[in-house]
Amino acid sequence: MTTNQLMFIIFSAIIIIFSVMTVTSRRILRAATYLLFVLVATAGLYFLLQFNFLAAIQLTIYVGGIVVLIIFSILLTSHIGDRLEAPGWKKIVPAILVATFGAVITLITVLQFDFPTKAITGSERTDIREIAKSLVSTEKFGYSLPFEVISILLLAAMVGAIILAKKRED
Amino acid sequence: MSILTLFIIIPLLTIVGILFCKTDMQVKWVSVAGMGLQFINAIALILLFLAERRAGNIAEVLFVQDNLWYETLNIHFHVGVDGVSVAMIGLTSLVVFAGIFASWEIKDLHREFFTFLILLSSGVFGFFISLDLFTMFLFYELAVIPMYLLIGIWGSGPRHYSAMKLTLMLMGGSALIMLGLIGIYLNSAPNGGPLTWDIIKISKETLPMDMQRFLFPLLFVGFGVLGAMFPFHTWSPDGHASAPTAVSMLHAGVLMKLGGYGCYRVAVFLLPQAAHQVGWIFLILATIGVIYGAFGALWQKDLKYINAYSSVSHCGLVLFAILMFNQTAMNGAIMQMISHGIMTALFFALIGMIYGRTHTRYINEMGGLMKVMPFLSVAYVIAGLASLGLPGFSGFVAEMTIFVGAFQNADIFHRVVTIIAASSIVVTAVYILRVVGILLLGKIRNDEYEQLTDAKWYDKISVVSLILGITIIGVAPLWLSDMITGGLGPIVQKLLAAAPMMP
Amino acid sequence: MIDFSYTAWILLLPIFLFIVIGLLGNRFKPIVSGIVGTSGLFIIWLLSLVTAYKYFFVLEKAADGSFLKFMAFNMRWLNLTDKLHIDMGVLLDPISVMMLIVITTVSLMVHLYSIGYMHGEKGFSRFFALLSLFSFSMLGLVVATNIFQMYVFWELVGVSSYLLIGFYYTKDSAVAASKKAFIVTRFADLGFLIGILMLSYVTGTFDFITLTGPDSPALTSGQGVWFLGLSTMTWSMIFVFMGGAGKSAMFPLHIWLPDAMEGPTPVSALIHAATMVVAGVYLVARLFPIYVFSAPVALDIVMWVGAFSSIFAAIIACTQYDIKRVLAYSTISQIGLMMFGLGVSGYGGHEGLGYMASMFHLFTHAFFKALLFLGAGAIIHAVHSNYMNDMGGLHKNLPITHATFLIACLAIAGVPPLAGFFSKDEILAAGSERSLLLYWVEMIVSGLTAFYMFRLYFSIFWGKKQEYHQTPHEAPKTMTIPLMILALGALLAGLIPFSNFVTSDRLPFVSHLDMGIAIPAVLVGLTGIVVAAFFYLKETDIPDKVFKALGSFSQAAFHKFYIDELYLFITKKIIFNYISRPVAWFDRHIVDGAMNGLAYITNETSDRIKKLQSGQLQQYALVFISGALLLVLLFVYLWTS
Amino acid sequence: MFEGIPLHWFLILGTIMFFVGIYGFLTRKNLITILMSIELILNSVNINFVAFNKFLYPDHLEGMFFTVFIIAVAAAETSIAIAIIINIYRRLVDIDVDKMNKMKY
Repeated sequence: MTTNQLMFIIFSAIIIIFSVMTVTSRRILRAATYLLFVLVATAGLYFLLQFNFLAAIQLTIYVGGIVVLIIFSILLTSHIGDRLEAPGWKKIVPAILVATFGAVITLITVLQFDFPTKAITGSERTDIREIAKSLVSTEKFGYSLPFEVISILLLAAMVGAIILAKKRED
Repeated sequence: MSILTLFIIIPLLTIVGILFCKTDMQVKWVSVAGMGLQFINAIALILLFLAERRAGNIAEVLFVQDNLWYETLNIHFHVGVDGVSVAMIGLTSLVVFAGIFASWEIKDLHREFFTFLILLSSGVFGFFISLDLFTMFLFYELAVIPMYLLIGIWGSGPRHYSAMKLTLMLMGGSALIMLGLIGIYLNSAPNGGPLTWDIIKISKETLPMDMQRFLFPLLFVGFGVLGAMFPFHTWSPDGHASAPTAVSMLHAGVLMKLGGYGCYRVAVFLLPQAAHQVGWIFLILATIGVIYGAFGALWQKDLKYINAYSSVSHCGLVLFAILMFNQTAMNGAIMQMISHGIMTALFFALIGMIYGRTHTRYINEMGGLMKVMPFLSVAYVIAGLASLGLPGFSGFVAEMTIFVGAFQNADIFHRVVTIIAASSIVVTAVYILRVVGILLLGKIRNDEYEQLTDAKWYDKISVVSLILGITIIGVAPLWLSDMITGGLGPIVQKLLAAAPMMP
Repeated sequence: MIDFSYTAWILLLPIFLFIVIGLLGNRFKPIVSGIVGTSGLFIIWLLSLVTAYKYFFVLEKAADGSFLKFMAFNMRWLNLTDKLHIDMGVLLDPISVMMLIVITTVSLMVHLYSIGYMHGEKGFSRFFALLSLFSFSMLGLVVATNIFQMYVFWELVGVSSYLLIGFYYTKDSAVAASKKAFIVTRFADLGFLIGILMLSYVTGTFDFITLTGPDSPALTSGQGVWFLGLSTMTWSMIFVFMGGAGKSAMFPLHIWLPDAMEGPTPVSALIHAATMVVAGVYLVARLFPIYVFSAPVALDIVMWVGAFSSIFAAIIACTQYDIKRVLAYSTISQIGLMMFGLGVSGYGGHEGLGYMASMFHLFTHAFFKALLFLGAGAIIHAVHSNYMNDMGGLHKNLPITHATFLIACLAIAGVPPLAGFFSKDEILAAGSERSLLLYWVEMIVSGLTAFYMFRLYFSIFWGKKQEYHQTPHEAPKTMTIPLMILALGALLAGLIPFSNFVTSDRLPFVSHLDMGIAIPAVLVGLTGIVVAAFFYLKETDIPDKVFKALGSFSQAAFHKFYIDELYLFITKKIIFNYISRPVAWFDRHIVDGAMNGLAYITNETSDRIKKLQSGQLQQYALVFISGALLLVLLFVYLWTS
Repeated sequence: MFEGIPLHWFLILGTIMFFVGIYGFLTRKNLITILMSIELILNSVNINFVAFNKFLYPDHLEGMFFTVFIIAVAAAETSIAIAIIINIYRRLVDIDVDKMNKMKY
C-alpha cells in the first residue's frame, strides 16, 4: 500500500464517518462541526489530486464561508444544547431503503463500467495563471460566459439575501 | 361585404355602445336599438332572400362571403345562408329582441348583463351563418360560455350548481363535437387535395365509411346534449329554473336550437351513410325523449320545470324528425325548432313576469291569476294552446309536418315510433291544461295577489312580438315551409344517395 | 256555373268578428259586442241561406241529375310532401250546405238568446268573441275541402269548446269540466290524426273529392290485410271514427259531454247539442263512400257503437236530476241514433236510406235539441237551479217557454207530424232492413227517449208546486224570440222532403213513410209519454218505488255506470301515479343522478389525488428520488433491448 | 502524487457520500441540517467531477471549473437559503420542515 493509498483511505474514512455523523447527530452545532471536518477532508482529497487552487477555494469558501454562515444561522435559530427531535421510523426506514438501493445501483453501475483512464503523467500541478487565463478566455476551453453568469447569479443572490433578511416595515 | 357579416358586427357595435353608456337606462336603450336593428336586419335578410329565390337564384347558399383567416389549418371566415339558416336567423333575432324587453327589470349590473346577453346572441348568429366548421364551432363556444356567467351571476335558486352543471354538460358535448369536427377535417379530402373545413365542399364528398361510423355518434351526441336529447337533458330543467328570464328565453328559444341545427347541418348532412346506419339508435332515444319529457312535465310543480320538460319533449321531436331522413319530416323539424323557439321563449318570458309579481313559481301556491293579470294570463293560455299544437299557431304546422313526414317511412319500426311520438300531443294537452287550470283559472288562493298588477309596456312589447311570431307562422306557413324546403334540397339528395348503402 | 267564391266570406267574417270583439270588446259597452256579434252572424246566416238557395235550386245539376260536389274556393296552405298538401277552402255539396244552414241558424238564435241570457255577466264581450271563434271553426269544419283542413278546424272547435265550457273560469267545476272535455276529445283526435296519416299515406291525398269520388284511390289501395286481419284502410277508418266518436261523445268517449254542461247554457245549446257534437256524424258522412266500399267492418263498428251509445245514454238519462245532464245524455243517445243510421246504410238510392235519415235526423235534432237547451236555459234563468227537484208547476209562470219546450219534447219523442217523427222513422226503417235486434234496441231507445223527456217536462212544468224565493217570470224578448223561431223549426223541419236534397250519392230519391214501422214507433213513443205522465204528472212515489225495484241496475245507471270512476282510476291512479310520477323520479334520481354521480366521482377522485400534494418536502423528495432510481433501474438494467 | 489510487475509489467515495446526503435530506427535520445534507451531496458531486477530470481528461480543466462553479452556486444557494430560513424562523419561531406545508394543494 502506497502512501497515496493510505492518505486516500484516511481522508475517505474521515469523510464517510463524519458525513454519517453529520446526518445523524442530534446536536445541531456538532453536526455543523462534523460537516466542517468532511469539507476539510475533501480539500485534502483535492490536494491529493493536485488541484491546489481548488483545495484552497474549498477551504476558504466552504469552510471559511459557508460553514461559518451555517453556524451563525444555527446560533440565530436554535439554542445551544438543544437536542434535535429524533426522526421517526416512518422516515428512517424509507430513507435508508432508498439510500441503500440507490447506492447499490450506482455502485454496481460504476464498478461495472470500464473507464478509459488516461496514463497519468506524474505530478502536473495546475498553474494558477493558466486557470485565470482560461477563466476569462473566450476561446475554446474558455470559461468567460459561465464566469459572467455566475457573477450575475452571485449578485442576484446577494440582493435576494438582503431583501429576504431585511426586516419588514410593518 | 355580405349582409350576413352585419349580424356579427351589429351585436359587437352594440356591446361597444353599452360600454360607453353612463346610466342603466342608456344601457337598455342602446341594447334595444342594437337588437331592434338586428331584427330589422333579419327581416331584410328574409325579404332579400325570398326575392333572390324568386328571381331564380338557385345557388345552394346565398350572400356568401369567404375570407381566409388562418392559412395553416385552412380556416376561413365563410358565411352564407340557405332557407334553413335564414329561418333560424329570423327566430333568433325575434327572441333576442323580445328577450331585451323581458329583462327590463333585471336587478343589478345592467351593463354586464346586456353585454353578455348580446355577446351570446352574436355567437348564435355566427353559428347559423357559418359555413366553415371551425368558425362555426368558435361561435358555438361563444354562445355557450356566457351562459355560465349569466346564470351564475343573475340567476336565482341554486344558481351556482345549475350554472356549473349546465356549463359542464354542454362543455362535455363541445368536447365530443370538437373531436368530431377535427375528425371530419382530417378526412375532408378522401380523394386527395387540401383538407378543408368548408361544409359545402365536404358535403360534395363521401367520407370513409368507418370514419363516418365513428364520427356520427360523436357529433350527434355532442350536439344532442345541447338539443336536450334523452338522457343528456338534465341540465335543462335545473339550468332553466335558475336562469334569469331573458336567459331562459334565449337558452330554450335559441341555444337549444343550435343542437338541433348542428345535428342536421353537420352530423346528418356530412355523414349521411352513418346516419342511415346508426340513426335508429338515436331515433329510439329521441322518441323516448318526446314521450318522457311530456310525462315528466306532468308531475312537476315548478313552472319552469314544467316548461323545461316540455322543451325536452318538443326538442326531442326535432331530433326525431331529423332522423326520419325525408324532406317533409326535416322541414317539420326546422319548423318545430322555430315554433318551439318562439313558443318557449314566450313561456319563459311569461313565467318570468309572473314570478316577478308573485315571487313564487310553484303552481300550487298560485291560482286565479286570470282575474288579476288578464293580459299575462291570456298570453299564457295562448302560449299553452300553441304548445299543445292548436291550429292557427306554429306548433300545429310543425308537428303535423313532422308526423306526415314520419309516416312516409313505411316500415313497422318507424310506424311504431311515430305513433308513440304522436301520442305525446295528448300528454302535452294534459299538462298544459293542468297548469292553465291551476295557475290561471279557479279562485285566487292568496289574498295578497289581489293587489298584483298586469303587464307593463315593456312586458307587452316582448309578449306581443312573440305571439305575433307564432301566429303569423301558424296562419300562413306556406312561405316559411317553402323557404325551408328549398334549403333542404341538398341534404335530402345526399340522404337519398346514401340510402341504398343501408344494410 | 254560378260563382260561389263569395262563400269564403262565410269563413272570414266570423274570424274577423272574433278578432275585433276579442281585441276591442273591452273598450266599449258590453252590449256593443253582443250587437256586433249578432249582426255579423246575421249576415253570415243570410249568406248561407243564399248559398243554400242557389245550390239547391239555381245551380244546374250534373249529367245524371245529382247535386254537384265542388270547391267554391281553395288555396294552398301548406306543402307537405310531393303529393300531400293542406289546402284551405270551401267545399260545397248537399251535406255541407245543409250544415251551413244548421250551424248559422242555431248560432244566430244562440247569439240572439245570449244577449238576454248573458246580460250583466262579467266577460260578456269575451263570450261573444268566443262564440264567433266557434262559429268560424265549425263553419270551417263543415266546408273543409280536405280531411286535413277538417282536422285543423276540428281542433279549433275543440279549443273553442274548451274556452266556452270554462267560461266561468273561477268555478272549479267548470275548469275541471273544460279540461276533461278537451283532453278526452284530444285523445280521440290522436286517433283521428293517425287515421288521417294512414289514409293519406295509402291514398296519397287529403282531398275529399278525390277520396270519395268514383275513382277514389281508397277503393284500390290499402286493401291488403295489415293487422289483426283487417286491412290498412279499415284500420285508418276505425281510427278516423275514433276521432268522430270522441267529438260526438260516443261510448266510451262520452264522459266529457255531461260535464261540459258546466258551460253557459247557450253554449250547451250551440256546441254540445246542435253543432259540434254532430261533427263526428258529419265526419263519417263525409267519408261515407270509403266506409261503405273500402271499410265495411269500420262501418259495422260505427253501427254498433252508435246503437250501444244510444241505449246506454238513454238509460242513464232516465235517472238524472240535473236537467242539463238529462239533455246531455239525451244528446248522446240521439247522436248514437244518427251513427246507427249511418252504420246501417248502404250507398246509393234507397240503399242509402240510413244515410239520408241520419242527416235528416241531424238536421231536425239540431232544432229541437237547441230548443230544449235554450228552454232549459230560460228555466234555469228563472229559478236559478239546475235540478228538477227544485222545480215544478212552472207552466203558468213561463208560458212561452212551456209551449216551446213541449213542442221540442214532442218532436224528440217522435210524435207526428213534428220534426223528430220523420227523421227517426227513417232511421228505424233503415235499421229494420239491416238488423232486427238493433232495430228493436232502437225502438226501446225511442220509448225511453219519450219517457225521460216527458219525465223532465212533467217535473218541471207540472208536478208539485214549489216555493220559490222570487216568483219565476218569463225571460226577456231576446230569449223568447229564438225559442219561438226554433219551435217553428221543430214543428216544420220534418216536412221537408229531405231525400230530394241530401242523399248518399247526391241523387234525389223518393222515400215513403213505412207505416209498418211508423205506427209501432209512434205507439212506443206515446207509451213512454203516458208512463212519464203516470209517474210525474202528479207528485207520486211511484218513481222511487220503480227505482228501488230495479235495485243495483238503477243505482248503476244513476252513477252513469261508473264510467267516470273508471276513467278517473286510469288517469289519476295509473297515468299520474304509476307513470308520470315514476318518470319524474327516474329523471331526478337515475338520469340526473348519473350525471351528478359523474360529477361526484370526478370531485372525489380529485379530492383523493390532491391529498398526495401533502406539502411535505421530504415526502416529495422521497418520491422523486425513488422514481428517478426506478427509472434508472428500468432503463439501464431491465429494459435493455 | 496519486499513483496507485484507482478512479473507482473516488467514485465509491462519491456515491457513498451522495447517498448519505440523500439520507440526511430525507430524514432531518431541521431546515439547517437539511441544508447541510445538501452541502454533502454537492461535495460528493464535486469529488466526482474532480476525479473524472484528473483521470479521464488530465489535459483539460472542465471538471475543476465545474467544481468551482458549483462551489459558487452553493455559496449563493446557502446564503439565500439561510436568509429564507431566518425569515421563516421569524414568522413561525420554528424551522421544522414538516410544518412547512402551507402551500400544499
